[in-house]
Amino acid sequence: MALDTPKRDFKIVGTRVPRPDGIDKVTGKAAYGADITATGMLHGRILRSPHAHARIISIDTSAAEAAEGVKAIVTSADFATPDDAGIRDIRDNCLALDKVLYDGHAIAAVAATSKSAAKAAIRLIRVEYEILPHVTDVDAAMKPDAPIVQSGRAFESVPAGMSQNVHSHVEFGHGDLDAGFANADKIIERTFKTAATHQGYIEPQACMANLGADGRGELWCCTQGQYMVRENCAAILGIEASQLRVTSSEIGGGFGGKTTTFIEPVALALSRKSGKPVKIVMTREEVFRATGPTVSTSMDVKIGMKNDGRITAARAELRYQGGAFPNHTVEFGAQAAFAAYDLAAVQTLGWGVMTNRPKEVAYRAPGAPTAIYAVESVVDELCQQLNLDPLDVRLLNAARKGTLSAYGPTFNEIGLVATLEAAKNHPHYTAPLGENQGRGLSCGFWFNFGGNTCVSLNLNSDGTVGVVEGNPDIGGSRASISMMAAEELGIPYDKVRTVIADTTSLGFNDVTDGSRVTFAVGLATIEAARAAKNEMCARVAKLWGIDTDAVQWEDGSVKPAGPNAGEHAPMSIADIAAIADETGGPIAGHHEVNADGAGVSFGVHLVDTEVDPETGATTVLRYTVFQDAGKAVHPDYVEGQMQGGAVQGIGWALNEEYIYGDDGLLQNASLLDYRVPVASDLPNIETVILEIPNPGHPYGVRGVGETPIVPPLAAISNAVSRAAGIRLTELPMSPPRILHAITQRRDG
Amino acid sequence: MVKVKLWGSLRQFADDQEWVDVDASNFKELLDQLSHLYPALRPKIERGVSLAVDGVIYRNAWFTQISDENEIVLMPYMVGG
Amino acid sequence: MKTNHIQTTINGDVTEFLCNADESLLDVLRDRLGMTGAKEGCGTGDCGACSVTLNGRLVCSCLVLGVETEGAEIQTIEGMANGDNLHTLQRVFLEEAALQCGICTPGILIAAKSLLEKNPNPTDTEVRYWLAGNLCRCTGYDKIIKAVQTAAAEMRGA
Amino acid sequence: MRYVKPDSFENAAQLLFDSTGITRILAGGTDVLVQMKAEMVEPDLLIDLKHLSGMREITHENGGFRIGAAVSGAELGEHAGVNALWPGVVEGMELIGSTQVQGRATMVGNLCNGSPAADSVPAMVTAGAIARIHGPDGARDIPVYEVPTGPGKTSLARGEFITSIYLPARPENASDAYLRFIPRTEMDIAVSSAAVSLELDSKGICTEAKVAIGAVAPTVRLVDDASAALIGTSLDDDAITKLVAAVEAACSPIDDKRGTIAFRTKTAGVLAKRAAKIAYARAGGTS
Repeated sequence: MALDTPKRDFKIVGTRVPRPDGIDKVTGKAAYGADITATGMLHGRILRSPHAHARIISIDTSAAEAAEGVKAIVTSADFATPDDAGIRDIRDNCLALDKVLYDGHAIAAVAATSKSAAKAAIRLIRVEYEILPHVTDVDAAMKPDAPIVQSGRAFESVPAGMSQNVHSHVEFGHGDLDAGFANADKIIERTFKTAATHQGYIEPQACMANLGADGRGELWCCTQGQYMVRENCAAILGIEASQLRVTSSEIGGGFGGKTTTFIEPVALALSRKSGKPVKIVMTREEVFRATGPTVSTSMDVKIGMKNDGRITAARAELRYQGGAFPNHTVEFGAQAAFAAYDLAAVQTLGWGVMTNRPKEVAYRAPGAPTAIYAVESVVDELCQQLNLDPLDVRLLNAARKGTLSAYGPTFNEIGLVATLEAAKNHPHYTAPLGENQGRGLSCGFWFNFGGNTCVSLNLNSDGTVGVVEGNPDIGGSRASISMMAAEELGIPYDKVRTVIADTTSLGFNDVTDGSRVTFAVGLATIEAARAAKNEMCARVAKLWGIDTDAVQWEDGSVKPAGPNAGEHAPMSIADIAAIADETGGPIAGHHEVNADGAGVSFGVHLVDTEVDPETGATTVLRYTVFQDAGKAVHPDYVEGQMQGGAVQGIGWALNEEYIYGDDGLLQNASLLDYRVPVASDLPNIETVILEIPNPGHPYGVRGVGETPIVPPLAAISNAVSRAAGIRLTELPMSPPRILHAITQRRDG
Repeated sequence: MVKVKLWGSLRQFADDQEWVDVDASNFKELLDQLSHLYPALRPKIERGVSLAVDGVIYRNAWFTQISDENEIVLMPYMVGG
Repeated sequence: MKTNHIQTTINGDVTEFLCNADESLLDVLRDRLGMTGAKEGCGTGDCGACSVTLNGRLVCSCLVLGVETEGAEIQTIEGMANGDNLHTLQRVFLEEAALQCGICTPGILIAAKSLLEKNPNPTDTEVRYWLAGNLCRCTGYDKIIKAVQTAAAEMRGA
Repeated sequence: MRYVKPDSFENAAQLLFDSTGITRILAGGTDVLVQMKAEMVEPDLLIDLKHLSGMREITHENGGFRIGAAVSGAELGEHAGVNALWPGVVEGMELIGSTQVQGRATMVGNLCNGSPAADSVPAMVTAGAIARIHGPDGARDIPVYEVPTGPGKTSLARGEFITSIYLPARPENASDAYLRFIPRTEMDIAVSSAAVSLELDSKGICTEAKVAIGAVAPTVRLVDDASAALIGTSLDDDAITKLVAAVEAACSPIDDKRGTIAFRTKTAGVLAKRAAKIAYARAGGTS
């Protein structure tokens, strides 16, 4: 699909219109997951493992069943057996099968007439455990004698003889590494570690389920994908997808963390058993112990460079643990690691590892931030040691059109060089620095994708338009979709209303993830609008008694295509809508697609930090994000993605971490001790949007949401390392870690 | 005949070849032929793979046309956050 | 558990409710009174999503017991707009896109309003420290701080 | 759980004394409610005293101030008189939690919670603050320093509770300061902390000094050697070096999720040094 015109003039796209859900969200009326209630509903609560790893010998629910107000208790025995291995893992994460695999793993659930009754009943469930040895560290879990989290889960790519915790292995790259390293003037090889972080959405998971004994059900929940929830739940409950209608509430953040199910199948099972609606709302502690986190990693990176800054060879070995179940995250880290570079010789190895931690869930550009952190740290250190400008070195080695990418394909048009040049020309790059201050930069990359998408666009009798799409609006997408519909139809933005369908009202849509919505739903919306326009043209042509070819669409009206078509006053959408009944019935357009061509995305972040040499405290002084966003449909929300992603990355770099004790228990399951950035930690986050049109989208749109979390880890680490005078190689760079490094440097 | 590039850890299942010749004119035929010629690739293909055609990544899209004019690279199935 | 009868004034309206002694004001607002504008992000005072004012003081409603509010004056997000007239802060938050998912927005609006009543002309640093107890995970705070300043300038002018 | 608002201190003491289950006094509630939410404590009886006479008042008394046990951090921070006299005490209190928490949290609650990291306590200790305790046998006064006895523990006897804190008068050329270290800029529990209170003579020589450190021992710790390092000096480099050494020597912290032994020890010294310099400047000293 070609871009309509490379320099198309837009009337609505690119403006900063108010969002349609705005008033509800500033007045407290918007209904999020926990805001939904039903008459006669029960409250569900989940019993969770106090152990990191244990066999469940028995579960005695008799006392809980007899307790005041208790209406149902479920365990994994209440679930069916899905065909799909991935969904079986989700099921076993929702309620443990025969072993608890991590601290916080769900075991059983109660539905009772009040929250307090449910809470009291949970304590009456008696579980007999056989405690098993546990492992939470990735390197420890890879050792041959490590405690085995799950056996028989390794994919075929894993060589024989490794720990059974190693479930996957990937390798990417090309060229002659030995020759490349032999040709280098300087080689640096370092080992890095990063802690697991959580998506940290402010809204805990919540749902309300109503499932009858006949298998017909309704589910309301906060999710990034109602269709995904339906498919998972139907399989886990053993009911047909058609019988379960899932409606997504407003969603209070996800960042990947709400791309799976945790409580919904449990609530449905409780509802089926009790015959009443059941609501479950997770506590913040449950959110930390049992949902979300991203991988923790251990990584080796080796890069060789000529004295002029040209990279001769690069190698990375990534070890990612993603909790107690297999996952694919290391594949993306391994592909993304060197994506920003044009390399003659490159190799990336990845190992996926299971530990006694919660099941890893996608977090914004999954796998990429950590790998790129390690790579960009080594590049920066090479620049320091060879006394080279770090931006010039990136420009010298930058991937561009025709570059054989480190992950396999040859790049088409990409925006990295333009983004680097924008950074180089920005006043931030040459602003003076003071004592104990350092400047860091990093490139970032994400693939982006499109995916399954349905859009239905309906013309109302007054000439206004309703758009029905199937992706929860996590950051203003109803505005951008309405904008694209209005743009395509040539009508004002406020004549379009976009709503999000439940699972029975529209065909399947992939989850809101991968920066896909503005790209793919936008694309489908434009196509649906074009279908409606074609229909309107056909109606008018018939009315005028001329061929459809003899009419054309212009500025929201149907007009004669030329003088031969005869004299006809143009008919607006409203004119056509008013006579829809008489000309053949309701007018609508729809489009269903599995969209591809999302186009990869690059960003560059620039940051200044100051490090207190006596305490190791880091202050972020100035931060600028440069990113190729394709056409920015709603620039405010593009900037918002760039700023929000940057700040999540800052948190990852400086303070956020899952802390496990020797007992395998999570020590900081609260927003007090899991330290997400607060307003006073940060400067303004300046943004520079580059609009290099994506040829895969009719308006040139490119996904923007994932890439911004990728560069901050290395950008901050490079800035801190320069400010502190010593290279930091472990995240988070908490003050004790920085002070320790400074002390070691001083002590030689 | 098209040439398809396999990533490093897949090559062990295709006689250690980086580039594999396959008689296919679209993505579906490519997957079928790969599974047929190299059965050890089948588990990974069944779990899901993407295809890059001249640098554009396709996640499913069986009917994506390919020819010996294209650069064709097999990639892991993309996910996001 | 004995149920307590409480009478308060919420957004100017005399309001009576029953609650157990261990129920937080947040529980009362959400579960007893159907006022779900205040959100529970943590229940432990760490996120600010449940912010309300109690007798003019900004508080986390999760850290106040319902039984403590006898005779109190409470302001919640539901009372911030005057009919269909949005408060300046609400309007500017929309105009300047100071929200993405919106879950933290009610708490931040209540907190910002409380700030501007006390300090109509704050510095950016003062805004950032005042709002440090209101976590936002989407925006990186940038547009929030700017929107508060825009609204403050407008309110000073008015 | 029962919630009771007694109508007098005497009745409150009796209620506390007679209670057989788990009882908690509700001050600001910012610790008790968190502990209840986390299911760490489930009180059978919650006693609310905020409405009783004097509990929410700050009154001038003998050149100092008596601060009611239910005065919130925000209210304390708005009090010009206390700010002028004991700025370090105010800044310690105001560092606790968010603006929202400040609307509820109290010094007495912070003290009685018994956390080694309590932000309001070190500066109260260096100020020589006195806690007024009510109990079954009436009222008594003890130094704040003697209240905490270990993590989560206080010296209060059965039936006793604190009704106010007295911050004494202080001479001219005197002031105090409190600093803590946290990983973020707000919202964290202190990893280490230090309060310093100084009195200077007309030449800027330190005639009296108190140094207290927090979060580096089971309770707040007054460091006499640190005081000695400062007295008789104008906080010259040598004095500061001795101060830092004395503070570091007095630390016996733990390794935990919030900080290491080495980090806590090192930063306690740094904070004491910085707090001393702030207090010195506030007291009118010029170095």
